[in-house]
This record gives sequence, C-alpha cells and structure tokens, in this order.
Amino acid sequence: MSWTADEIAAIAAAEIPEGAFVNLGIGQPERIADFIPAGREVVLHSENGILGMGPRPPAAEEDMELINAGKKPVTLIPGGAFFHHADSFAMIRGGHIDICVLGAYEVAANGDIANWTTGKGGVPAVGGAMDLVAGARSVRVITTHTTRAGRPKLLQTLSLPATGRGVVDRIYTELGIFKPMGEAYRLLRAAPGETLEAIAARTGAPLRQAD
Amino acid sequence: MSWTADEIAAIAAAEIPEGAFVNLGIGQPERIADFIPAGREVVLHSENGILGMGPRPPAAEEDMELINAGKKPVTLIPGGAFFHHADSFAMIRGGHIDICVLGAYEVAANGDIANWTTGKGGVPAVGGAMDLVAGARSVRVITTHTTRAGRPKLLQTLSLPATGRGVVDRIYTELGIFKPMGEAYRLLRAAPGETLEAIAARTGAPLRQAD
Amino acid sequence: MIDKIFPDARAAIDGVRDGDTVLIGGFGEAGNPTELIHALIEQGARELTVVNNNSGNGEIGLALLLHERRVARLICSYPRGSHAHVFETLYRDGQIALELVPQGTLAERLRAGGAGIPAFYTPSGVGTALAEGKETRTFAGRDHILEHAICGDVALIKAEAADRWGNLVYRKAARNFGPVMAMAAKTTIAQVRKVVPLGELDPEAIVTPSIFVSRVVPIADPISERDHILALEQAR
Amino acid sequence: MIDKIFPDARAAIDGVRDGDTVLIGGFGEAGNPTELIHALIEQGARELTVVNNNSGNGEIGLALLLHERRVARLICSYPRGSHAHVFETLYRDGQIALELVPQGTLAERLRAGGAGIPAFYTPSGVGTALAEGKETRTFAGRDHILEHAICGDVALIKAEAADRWGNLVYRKAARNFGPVMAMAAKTTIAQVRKVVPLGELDPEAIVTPSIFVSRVVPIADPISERDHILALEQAR
Repeated sequence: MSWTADEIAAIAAAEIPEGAFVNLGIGQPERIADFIPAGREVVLHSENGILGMGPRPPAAEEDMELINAGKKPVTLIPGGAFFHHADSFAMIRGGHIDICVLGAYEVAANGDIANWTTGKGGVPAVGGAMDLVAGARSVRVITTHTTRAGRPKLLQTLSLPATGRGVVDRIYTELGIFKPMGEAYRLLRAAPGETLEAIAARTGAPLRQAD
Repeated sequence: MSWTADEIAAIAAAEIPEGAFVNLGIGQPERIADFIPAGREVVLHSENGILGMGPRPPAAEEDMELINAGKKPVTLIPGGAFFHHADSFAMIRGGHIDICVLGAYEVAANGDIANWTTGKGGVPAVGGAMDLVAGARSVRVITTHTTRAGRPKLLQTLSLPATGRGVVDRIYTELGIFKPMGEAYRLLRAAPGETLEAIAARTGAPLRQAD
Repeated sequence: MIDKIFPDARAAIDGVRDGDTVLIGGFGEAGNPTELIHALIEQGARELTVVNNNSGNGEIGLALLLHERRVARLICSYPRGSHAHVFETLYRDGQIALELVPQGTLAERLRAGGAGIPAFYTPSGVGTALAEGKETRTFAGRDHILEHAICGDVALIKAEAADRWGNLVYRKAARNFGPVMAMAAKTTIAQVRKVVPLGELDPEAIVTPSIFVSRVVPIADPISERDHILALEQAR
Repeated sequence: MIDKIFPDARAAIDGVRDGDTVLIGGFGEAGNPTELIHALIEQGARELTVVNNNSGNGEIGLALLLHERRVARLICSYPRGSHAHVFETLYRDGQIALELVPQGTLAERLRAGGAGIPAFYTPSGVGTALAEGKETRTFAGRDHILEHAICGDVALIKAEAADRWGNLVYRKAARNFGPVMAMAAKTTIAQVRKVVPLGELDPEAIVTPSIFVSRVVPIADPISERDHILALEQAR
C-alpha cells in the first residue's frame, strides 16, 4: 500500500529540522509546508526575494506583490524579510539554504537530476532550478516513482537533459525513501506493504537495502 | 602669484556640475566640499557606505558611527542613504561615481598616479585608492606642484609604485590646471602671474599651452 | 536643483534607440513596469534586446512589446507560463531569439554589470546544456563556468516610492530584479506609485540609492496584471 | 523555537579553533565588535587569520588581539593610522604577515565568498604592485585581474538591533563590512545594542536576513573607542 501525496509530504516534512532554511519547489514540494510538525520553526525561502514565507492568504487578502516562485499569493510571517534577486541567489549559490525539495522528471543513481526540460521542443525554461541544485546543502526530490506510462523515474543514468550532476541526496516517492549511491539506490524506508523486490522491479537501477 | 589651497579647492569645485556624484579623497580634496557654489546640488559619496555626506557637525553632535573615509565625523543631508561596503564599491568600480578627486605623491604625463605608498618601507596601506582610480568616470588630482624639496610631482613617468595606470584626466596645483596628454601635459589654465615657461621649469615632463 | 521626476512615462522613456539592450524588472506579476513599457511601444524603438526574468503576461507590458515585434532577442530564465502565449507563438514561429539563463546567474550577471565585474565563475549550470561552449574551471576541486556581465542601455523598473534625487524603496516581492537592473543600465527609469519629499525616505531603508537612478515617473495606480488576465480569460 | 540569542559574548564565541579565519567587521571606529573580540581573547584561539579593513585602534579590540599575539596573518586594506601602533610594531618586527588588498576588492571577495562565486575579474589594482602574480585577462579591451573569494570560519560583527531569528539592522556608517562578512562565514556572531521581539524589524528594511546569522549577543552599551583613545592620549 503506497503512500499518498499527503503522506509523502508529511514524511519529507518530518525530516526537516527546526531552524532549517528551506526552499520548496513548485507543485508537490510546496505541500511540505502544510505538514511541518506543530511548534517546529522552519524558515521558508522563495527565490524571488522572500525569507519567512507563510501560507496562502484568504482570497480577500491576496496581494500580487507578495507571491512565491510559482507566482501564487503567499504571506510573510513575523521574522520574514524581503531582498533583491542577487541577494536571494547569493543565499542559494552560497550554500546558505539547508534543504531544497524539488520535483523531477528523472533522477540518476549518481545523483544527477533532470527537471527543467523534457527535451521535446516547445519553449525551454529553467528558472532557479540549476542554481538550487548547485547551491542547496541538501537537495531532495519528491516525485512519483514512475511516469504515467509506468516507466521508472529513478534511473541508472538520465535520458533527459540534466539540471545538475551528482547533487541529489534523497528521493521521496509513493513507494519509499531512496538515496542515490553512485551505481545503485539505497532503500532507506519502504512504504507499508512494499518490499525491496517489488520496488526494485519499478526502479531503473539496482536497489539495495539500507544497512 | 600662485593659488592658495582655498582657491584651488574653489576652482576644482567650480568644475563639478550639478547633480554629480563625487568622491573626495582625504585631506586637501575634502576642502572642495566647502566651495561648491551655493544652490548647486552635488552628492558626496564616502567609500564606507554613505551617499549624501554633509559637513562636519558641531562637536556636541559628533557621532563616531557617522564618519567619512578619513574616519572623521560628518553628517548626512536629506536624500542621503547608507549601504554596505560591497554596494559602496559597486558604485565606484561600476563607473557610477562621476568624479573623484584625490591627492597624489606623483602623476605621470600618461595619466598614471602614485598615491598609496612612498615605497620607503613602513606599513603599506592602500584603502580605496586603487578602486577609485579604476572606477570613477573622471579622476582628478589636487596636489602641490612640487615636493617640499622642490622636486616636480608632475612627471614623465612615475618613480613610485603606481595606484593606477592611465587614469588621471585633470590635475589642480597652485600653479594651474593640467591635463595629462600622453607624452606631455597640457596647461589648461595658469594661476595669475604664472607663465607657461615658469611652470614648465617646475614640471617633470613637457608642458604645452592649451589650444 | 537635482530633479529626476518626469511628468509622464512618454517623456521619461525618450532616447531609447533601435538595437538597445533594455532591462525590464519584474517577476511574474510583481514589479513589472507596465506603463513604461507602453510608453516604449509608443516611442517606437525596434530591434531591442530585452532582459527580463519571464516573457510577459497576457497581452500588456512586455507581452505587448513582443506582440508589436520590437524585440529581436530575449534574455531570460523562465519564458514559459500560463499567460505567456504571445512569446510562445513568436518563439515557435522563429520570430524571436532566446538566450536562456539560470535565474541566479541572470541576477548575478546583472549585478556584475552594475558593479564593474566583467565576468565571474559560478557552479550553477555546470554539466548541463546551458553550460555548453562556456569556459570551465576548477576551484577547490569543484567545476565552475565563466559567466559574463550583462549591462543595459536602459533599465525600466517599478518601485513603490522615490524622492527627487531618485532614491527608491520597493514593496514586498516586487523588489526582485529592480535593484540589480538599476545598477546595470546606463539610464535607469523607474515608475513609482508615489514621489515623496527629499529626506522622507529612511536613509537606513533606501534599497536603491539615487546614484543608480536617472529618471522617475509617478504612476499612482498602475495597471493590474491580474485584472487584465482575468478579463482575458473571461473573454475567451 | 529558533533562538539565536546568547547570554554573553564568551558563550557566543565558543568553538573558534586555532588557525581559523576570523572576519571582523568595522571601518575606523564604526562597527567594531570590540566585546566579541575581547571574548575571543579570553577564549584563547591562536594562529588566526584575521580579515578587517584596518588593523585595530588603540589597545582594545583587534589591537588587543594582535597585542596578545593571537593573529598570524592580517588581510586588510588600510593597516596604517594614527592609533594603529600595536599593528605597526608587530609588522616592523616581522611578527605578523600582511596581505594588502584594495578596499573594494576586499569587500567584493567577501561578498563572493558569501555568494558562492569562487573568483571574479576586476579592474581595480591592474598595473600595480598588488596585481603582481595575479592572472590578467582582457575584457572589452580593458585589462582585469582575477581575484578569489574570501570565506571565514567565523565572522564577528556589530549591528544595532536583532531579533531571535538573527535578522539584523545596522546604524549609519557602522554598517560597512557587516553584511558581507555575515554572508561569508560559516558561523556569524553579531553583537547588537538591542534585541527586539520577532516581527518588530521592518521586513523591507532588514539589512542582513536571518539566514546569514548564527548567534546574537546583546551588548547594550559597547565600549567607545573614541573614549578609549582619548584616555590613551591623555595618559601619554
């Protein structure tokens, strides 16, 4: 019985320590904010110049000059600050962001990640993804374990253009928590009812049990 | 009859246009601030993070957290702003300072300037001089025409270690206003009673009359 | 007396030339100098290179400038989006050149341009398609690529308040690229919601000091991109 | 709950190790974290590399740290001055190494260290003795030299006010090197005149956001260097 999206978000949230400065990617990673354990202070960074980002406001209080990286209205919590883009990315590139959690099209067992283009043409767009994977101290990925077509997203090597090389150190999927180890992935934790063998069958590189 | 220090400062001040952003070096250049024509707004920059520097305050209002590059108490005029050192030197290096006026031990006819070390040992110190001469749009020098021993300070080539190369575009001394032209200086204006010949005799490179 | 306040956007935009590089502030819907862009359209300069994080929203501002075919080349990090159809169509039709730059590299290249740093090394983008053809160098065992400064002929930005010297403060996340673009352009033009008397802005809280600003235009009630996009969506 | 407030300077300084690089804020008499330096003297770390714009004033703070022979090497722009006799004596006696850096290059190397930029090109210092041995490269027809980032193990800075997250505001020209040093060190320790409740600092006016600060110590009434120097001069 695999984890739901909310369960994955809660698991990823549980692994964020108090006081961490965290950048959450657009989409599924954003949900982590809703599951930070009560009483644990975590400071959310948004690449467009916000530290101390709070939840989405009620519709009547939405302010299009207070938006997140996904361009959606957010709030600022006490202790928050605004700064310009070069300072914001100094935080990222300079190794000051403790954890970033991103979505991905593919990850590789050597820690490579692809999440900026499907390589199929159309308009390419990169945003802050390459800066985040190069700069955050811990780069974590939340993704479905396989594509809609059932193809593994945890691969031996990327098939899509890379966002960064050798940077991912944790992957959360509906089947478990994984760590890229170079040639293989390590299964740190399996979702209830899942076995190493069952997960390995849906993974594109060797999968080993954690010690 | 050569100019007094105040007259030189007034002449240099008269050549600063309204709205200019100006950095004045420690010592004689600082006096220029006292001679900006009334009603002409000039914005003074101090390398330690001030724009809109005003005159020295009365003793009772001195604040050692509001000091100039020479570490002496100053004031802030309306419109002034504080910023950090990297931003301050971004203004300098980035070509945003219209004019800097510096003292010098020596200048050369090719625009080289020496003002950071006499090369005699002792403790070397450079401060912001190399940044200012590299970055300001117009680098101007105020100096006595000769050393106390009577040796020319306007030379063909420097004898002392350089602060910058090919950067000076105007020199004010008690004898006149000069422009380095490469092989020679051009006399833009002579102090009252001074002649080209008399000044040339005290100058270490050929001196030509302005057209 | 220093007075950088201009009566209207059209007057402030004067002097932009064909082929200029125009830095345009904004991220998503926050901080876009829409009225200045409309004045630029009226002014008529063509063959522009535009630097902006995105590629315009809906059919106003940068999107309208693109639609009017004034932009030969866009330097940006994220030209895709739910309201970026004007750019997407031009791009697919091969009518505009695109230089895609990681967002942090874009911000840093602009700051470098303003700070007199012609080039710097960065780890962002190493090993990716966006590093192709770029000089690579190893520092402390880690690969970096060389990136070059971006300077603009003109910057168009939006701030919250200004004084007659051109000191600027911003509002919330509308600050974004404004400060670095103001540094990086020969002529920086800011539209602001209000102009305040000299000395009223707190000298400790001024974000863009006057030295980086050439012209200021008060636009008290700028166009709401959100309203525009809602209207567009309702019209479909 | 995040709480970076430490009860006293000695507690805050804990963990500095022999051989560490210590970034120390201040320019002239403004912004020197004198109490933190005195705590560092008490703590005992030796063979330090210190980065500061100057070389200490009188016989307190950095001057006292030098006098106690804790500093093997000083990286600075202006070690000379009317009250720099402690450094001058050590330097003349060959008891301390000096790396002289143009002031703007010093500030930019620190910012680079904090921003993850390992090296950059600058026109400052080209053609001078301080460029000797440095890589030179021409951009747009102008020579530049390559300068490398400075990172610190610890930064000691002085600010005006902080909250428990470590957000900082400064006072007037005491801001100087504080913000870039805070960015560039693994552990940044700030002494502040006052600690205010979280949310009290204006988010638009915070100069050093909390992410750059590790520890905060309230020192309500720091030593006045001016008083100290006047007393020294009277004692002569």
